[in-house]
Amino acid sequence: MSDAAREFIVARFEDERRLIDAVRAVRARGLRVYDVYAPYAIHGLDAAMSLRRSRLSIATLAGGIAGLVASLAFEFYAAVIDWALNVGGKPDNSTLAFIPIAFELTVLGAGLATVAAFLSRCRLLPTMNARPVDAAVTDDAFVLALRCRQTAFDRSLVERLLFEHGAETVVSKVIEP
Amino acid sequence: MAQELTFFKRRPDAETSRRDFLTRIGFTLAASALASCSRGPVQKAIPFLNKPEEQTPGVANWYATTCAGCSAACPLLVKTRDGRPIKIEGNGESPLSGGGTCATGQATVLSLYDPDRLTGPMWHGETITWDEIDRRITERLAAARERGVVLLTNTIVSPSTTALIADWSRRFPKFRHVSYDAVSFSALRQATRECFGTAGVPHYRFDRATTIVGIDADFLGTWLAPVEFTRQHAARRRRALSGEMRHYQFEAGVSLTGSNADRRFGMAASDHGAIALALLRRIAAHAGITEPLPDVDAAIDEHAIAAAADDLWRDRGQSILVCGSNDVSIQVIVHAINAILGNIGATVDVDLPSLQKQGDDGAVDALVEDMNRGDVHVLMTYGVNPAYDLPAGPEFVRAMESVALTISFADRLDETAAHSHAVCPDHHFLEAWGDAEPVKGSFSLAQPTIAPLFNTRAAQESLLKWLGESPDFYSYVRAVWRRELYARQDRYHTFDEFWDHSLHDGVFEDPARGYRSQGSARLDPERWHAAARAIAHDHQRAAAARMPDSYELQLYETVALRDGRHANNPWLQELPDPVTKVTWGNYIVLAPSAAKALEVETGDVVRLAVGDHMCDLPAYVQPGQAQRTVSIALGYGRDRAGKVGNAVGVNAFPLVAAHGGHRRYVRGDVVLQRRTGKQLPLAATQTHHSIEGRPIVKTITLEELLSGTPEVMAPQPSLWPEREGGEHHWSMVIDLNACTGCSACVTACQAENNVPVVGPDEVRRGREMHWIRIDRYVDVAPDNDAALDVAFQPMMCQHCQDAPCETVCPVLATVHSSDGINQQIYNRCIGTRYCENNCPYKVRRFNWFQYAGNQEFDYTTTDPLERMVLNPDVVVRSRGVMEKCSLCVQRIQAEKLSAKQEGRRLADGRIKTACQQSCPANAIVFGDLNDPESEVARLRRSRRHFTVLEELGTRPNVGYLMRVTNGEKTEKPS
Amino acid sequence: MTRWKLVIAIAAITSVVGAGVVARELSRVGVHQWYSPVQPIAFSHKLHAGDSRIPCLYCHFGARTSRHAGIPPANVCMNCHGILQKQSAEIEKLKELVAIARPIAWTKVHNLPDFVYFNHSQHVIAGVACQACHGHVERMERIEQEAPLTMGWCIQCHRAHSGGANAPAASLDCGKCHY
Amino acid sequence: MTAPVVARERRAVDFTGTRTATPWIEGEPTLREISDDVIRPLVTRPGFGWWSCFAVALCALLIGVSAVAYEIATGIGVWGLNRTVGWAFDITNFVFWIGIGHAGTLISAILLLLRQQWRTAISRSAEAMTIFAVMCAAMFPLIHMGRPWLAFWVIPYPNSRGPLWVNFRSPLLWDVFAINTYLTISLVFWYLGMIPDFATLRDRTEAGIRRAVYSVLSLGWNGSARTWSRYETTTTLLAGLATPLVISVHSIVSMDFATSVLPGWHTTLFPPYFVAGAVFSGFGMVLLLLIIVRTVMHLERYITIAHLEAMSKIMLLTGSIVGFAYATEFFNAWYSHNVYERYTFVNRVSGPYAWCFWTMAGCNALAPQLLWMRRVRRSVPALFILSILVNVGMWFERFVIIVTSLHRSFLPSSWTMYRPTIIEVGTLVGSFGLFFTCFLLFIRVLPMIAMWEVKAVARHASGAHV
Repeated sequence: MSDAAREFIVARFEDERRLIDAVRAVRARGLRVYDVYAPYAIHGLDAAMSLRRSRLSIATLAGGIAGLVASLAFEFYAAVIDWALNVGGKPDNSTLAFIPIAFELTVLGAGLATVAAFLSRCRLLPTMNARPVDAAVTDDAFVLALRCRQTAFDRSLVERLLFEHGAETVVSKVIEP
Repeated sequence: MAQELTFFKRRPDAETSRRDFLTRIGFTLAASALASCSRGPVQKAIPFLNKPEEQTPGVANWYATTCAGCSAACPLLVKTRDGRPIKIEGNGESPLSGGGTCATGQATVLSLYDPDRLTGPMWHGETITWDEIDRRITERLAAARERGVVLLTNTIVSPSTTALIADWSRRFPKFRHVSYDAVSFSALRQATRECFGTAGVPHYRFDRATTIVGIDADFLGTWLAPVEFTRQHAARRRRALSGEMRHYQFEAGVSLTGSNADRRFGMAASDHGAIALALLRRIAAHAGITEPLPDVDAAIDEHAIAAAADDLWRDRGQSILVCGSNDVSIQVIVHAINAILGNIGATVDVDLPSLQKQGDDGAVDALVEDMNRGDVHVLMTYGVNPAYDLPAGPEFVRAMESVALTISFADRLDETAAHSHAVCPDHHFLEAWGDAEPVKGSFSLAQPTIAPLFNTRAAQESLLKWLGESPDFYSYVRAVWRRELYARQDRYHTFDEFWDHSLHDGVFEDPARGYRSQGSARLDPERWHAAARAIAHDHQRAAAARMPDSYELQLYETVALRDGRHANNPWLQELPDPVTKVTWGNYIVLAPSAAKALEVETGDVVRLAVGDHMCDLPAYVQPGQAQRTVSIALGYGRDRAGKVGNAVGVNAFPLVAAHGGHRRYVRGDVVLQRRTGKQLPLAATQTHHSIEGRPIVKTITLEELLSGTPEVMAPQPSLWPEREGGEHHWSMVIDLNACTGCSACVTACQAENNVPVVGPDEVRRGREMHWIRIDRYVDVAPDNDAALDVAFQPMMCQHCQDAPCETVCPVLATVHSSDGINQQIYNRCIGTRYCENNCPYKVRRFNWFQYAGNQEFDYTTTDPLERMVLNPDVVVRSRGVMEKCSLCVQRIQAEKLSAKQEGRRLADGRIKTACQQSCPANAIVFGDLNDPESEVARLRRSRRHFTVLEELGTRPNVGYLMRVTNGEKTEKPS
Repeated sequence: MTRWKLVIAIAAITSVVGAGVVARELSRVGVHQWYSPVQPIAFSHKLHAGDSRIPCLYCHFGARTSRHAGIPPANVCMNCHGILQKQSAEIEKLKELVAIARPIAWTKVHNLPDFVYFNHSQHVIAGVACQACHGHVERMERIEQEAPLTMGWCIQCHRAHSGGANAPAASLDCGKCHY
Repeated sequence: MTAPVVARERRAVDFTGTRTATPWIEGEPTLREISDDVIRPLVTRPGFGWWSCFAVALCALLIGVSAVAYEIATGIGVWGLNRTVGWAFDITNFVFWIGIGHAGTLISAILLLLRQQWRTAISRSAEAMTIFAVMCAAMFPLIHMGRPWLAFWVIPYPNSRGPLWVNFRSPLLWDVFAINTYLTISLVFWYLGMIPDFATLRDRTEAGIRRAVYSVLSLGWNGSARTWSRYETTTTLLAGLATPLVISVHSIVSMDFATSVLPGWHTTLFPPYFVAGAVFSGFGMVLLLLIIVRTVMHLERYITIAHLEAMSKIMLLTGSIVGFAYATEFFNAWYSHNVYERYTFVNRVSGPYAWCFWTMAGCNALAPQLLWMRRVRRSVPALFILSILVNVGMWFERFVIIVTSLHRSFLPSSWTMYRPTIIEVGTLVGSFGLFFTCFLLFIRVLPMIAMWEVKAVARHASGAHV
């Protein structure tokens, strides 16, 4: 990928309010926001960037069902099919007594599935060389990144636009994908 | 930053150290892996060189022999495995014991493996060879030929030994045989001789009595022949269910017999005579005898006396009066009453008397004088321990110094042997030949069940040897039997045939034996008038001598330790006393009122002073104990019994008094005083004795039973669908009306199932391991604290069909078998104790420590010798696992297998659990519910049947038959 | 990123495989299949039980009546070797030991833990062939433990014979072997 | 390779002027100040206060370690248990610690779902407390076994015994699964919450070992809005899972008793009653910890009186529920007309362990009623004492339930007394040692306040958010 392709306009804000304004303005200009970086989850930003609602809950459901079915099936197999022992005169298939464990494993499955899905979807993996667009975004900076190479992109116009909406600094930067 | 860098730089060794840390880890892992995979020690298997004919490894052999635990000499069957006796059972062939045993008898097998036994003869404390010691002794005997040679023994019930002693008196002109019993019956003996001219004490037949009156005679616990009497009593009770039978007990302390009486009355220990006289007066009146009787003023319950006397009279000829006093006059009165009632020959047999308790107290006192005078040159002590169990023990030891040669046959260096010149250790009875005639005309044989473990020799063989004859008691016994008994029977035509059968059966009944009734055995009124006057006189003297703040002391035997000769037996030391449930040691029993007066509670130390003799004992507060009487158990306080028995409790024999040449176990001149602040906590297995009004032990009155109420309980509905069972459905029923609480089953179970002994400290912590315990509930009438309602309930795993313990075990270590047994799998158990918590009956026992082979618990399984008693068919449990009654599953398996081997159907009654087999009252029945004809199925249908806590829906397979109370015992619990 | 994925993948695989191996090894702790120690006398079951067809129970008579099959006492050996002319170094060993009346200390091959009650006669009656547990003894020069003798191994046979209506049914109750 | 920056004169806009004071953070820290305050403990040397606490905790831990070592080497017999009382200190401590754990989950999960902003400052340490408490709790079922080295038998793994599985009907087995699930989910939740803070730490640390560690832990977090949005979904989902989980865990623990046959144990009231009690004791412990921490670590501006008051209100509620449960138990016993039930409760109030019962009733049911008074709710010393009382009381509650029910159950013949030995006391002390050692290390090496959450709250509250 050529440098041009990886070149971005990176605007830094001090305040989430201005950031959101900027996002709105930029998108109004028909420009695509590459990404926004912030020290915490900014409410209303999703709307401004019109991000789709996450589908992680599907993973949760799947994990839960898997845990439930697997545990119930195993308990039934062990206690009824494989070796039915007379325990306190109870019937081999004491389903009621099997429920607590099934429930716990349901929760376990759902929880782990959710987290696994989240990590993989966001490509969060142990890494030594994390390269945040700006070291301050995890502290107190709010950053908006625009890809330079896109239709209707005019550097000077964009810079002005950003400054108008309260950007502190606007730099052009190469971001490794 | 700099910090981080230096963190690396400054420690060049970091890497290396880390590396060899890793290597070490790796090594340990590898090592442990290797260790776990290696097959441990190689096991060797060493077969016989030449296999003995009768012995197959792993198959049990049974031998009939005779118990030497006490003078009752019960016939036994001994189970040996691979040549080792491991279990003792009663011999069902016996007309006396009927297959029952007592706790003592059950425990004798452990004494065989007692590591404190002497391993060979000793001379002045040095080990020596038999030849050498024989040489020295024969020399000295020859020297003493014309002088006094004395053999001091306890009662000899063996005809052969008696014959041998006769040989001695023929050989040595001045030979004397003196016998005494640690707990003496000499007064009863003398009274019997005076009244009926019989030598011996009467042979009582409680099974023929409709009214039984006991005065301080604990005939179900320790008096004379408890096993036989328990059998009789239970048999009579069983018959009585369809009729009238009543047992009155007058007693000072609370005894096992009193606890089982229909009506129990308290009395001062000194009132034996007064009560006997009062009974006589009323019965004489009934009988129309007019001569006036002297009066004694004693605070006795006239109504009780009247009731008892009237019942005795109503059932004359089938009633019985026994008294535990060792006072001739009182026993004469008792005989007189029985004679007037025409019980002599019916329930009291004086023609074929009991040959137990032939001891003569006067003779011993005389002997001590002779010894001091120097008239005794050789003294042999056999089966007695005078230094310990004579009241004048120290005097006796001093007297021994003036005897040229003292020989002891003791099996250990006991109190007497320690002061003897020569000790010629006797065999344990399981190693020796012998015979017995406890009751005239009923004989039994004793045969060795194992080759002598040590370099010991039967006392009889020593005696033979010193007579210059061949030391072969086997042939001697044979000879005696050929001479005495072979002629009396005509069943077998050769002696060998006769001998083999007798040896096989273990018992021989003289066919000529049989009760020649002499119902009209009247005795001369003048005799009992004299006795009455004597009693009145004594009573006045005693009353005059009594100090205001003094108490009466009553000395008694405990079911476990009896006269103390078995003090080194850990099974007996840890056997809870049936009445107090206390183990490991004796104590002073106080009435609640006395305790209040002394401001003591159970466990506080009380100092007891008799003249200048003092001893400190923990108090035990006992409802039902007579107000002014305190009781102390004999048989404790040994100091040369061995590692287990030494210094347990206090020796009470020095407190025994003497009167008219007879020992007296009651005295009135005792002063008590509280030792402030001192405590000796008792090791009791049960500390709460009230049943709290809970329907646990169910009781039904005879009226209710006969009138057909209550109806049979409908079985509780179960939440769960019934699981289909297997081929059998094992079940047990225990008859609470027959059970006397004698605790033989407890020891039997301990022997059968390798139950560990844990010692006093653990018992104090509530950690005894017995699989079967006997719960004892006592409730006291509000008005009269002598009228106890005592209930015994053997309690072991109830083997519930719907067992709460099984559901909660996380690892399936306790599950239900197809044939109804609640199984405990030790090797699967991880020890969460959840089952124990969830068991409503609290019958599960946890191995809090590693008991087997642990020096901390040096009782039964530490010494390799002791381990020989272990039952190889039952695993020895390790630390951290739960255990409990298995219904003797090993016996069930064995019987099922032998039935299979012999291709026959498993008959009902073939399987006997250890507790069931030992029970002298036959209170326990085990069997298969799938067989509707089986005894247990029949009892389960009985109107008296109930299961404990059935409202919980645990559906126990162990059931109980209700107690039947008889007589106006309205003051019932709840 | 990809490098990390690789690392993680490898880590995951190795841990799974490692766990499997460890579990497998641990499950064999105390299992001594194929144990075949050298015996004081090189007794050949192949020769006796195989070639000369001596029935197992002739020497191991205990199995008929006792929980222990038992190793035959020397006099049983001598029943034949007292008469037979055939000599060998091993037979010499036997005869010497008998001469000096010293029993032979064989090394036990088939060992069960103490907490298991096993009864030979029970299985002999039920008609279980000796080979079912001891393997093809008649082909072994030196005796060898062919079966794992684990509980699972016992159970699979008991399961197979538990339903028997006419044949003696093998019990699956824990208390059948553990008490 | 940054392109030449086009510098422009910065617009003079004053954000700070618009801030308004919030109840949940005192003073008006900027985002950077928040980071500084939270990170300070991680980079500065610990003070005397911390060291002394740590020393004490470590000693306690050592006592516990030696007590447990001795017990495992010798046998459970070194405890005071007997044939009738099979559980006492061990399971009391187990239930006690599990209960403590619950407040953490409640704060981090349930209050999250309820959008309670005040939780942000305390959630991190509350979750840490949960994890350490569950660790302490999990220790007791292990060491209370007669043969702990075989504990792995409770896991249904394929084995050479048939295979022989486990008894899924046993509440003890339910515990195994409940506790492990609870521990796992709590750990995951905890770690997930720390990822953004690890990123912050990473970006504030120069290259080096620390930075390496932080960047590995932060999983390359770059604060992207997309990640943030999914992140919020995930935490919400996990919170949704943790809420029923936390309730199930203590319900299952209560079933150890409720499913038994013992009078005093066998009651359907237990699950809700235990959950309420758990939350109650948990908040007691959080309060205790935070009162200590905020003073020792100088975090008063983040952990404010308002926080303490909010928690004390929850204590008041749950404490009253617990008190009501006690009353209900007695009513049932009386109403059941069952001789065994009735005796058990009479024995509780008047038997040999009556003093334990009254301690429990006083600390749990009566003492919290003081919290009706605002003055008490806002007075740190009062809350400090109350939180200690609550923990004592809740420990005794479990002791009373377990021991008084066991020592006098159905058959009077087996009634006994239980007396703890020094070893058992040592083990209890040790569990506290373990807990506080872990917690003290935690506040030194990990950000004990969720920076990103506090920042969000700070900004939202500042009205900067439209």
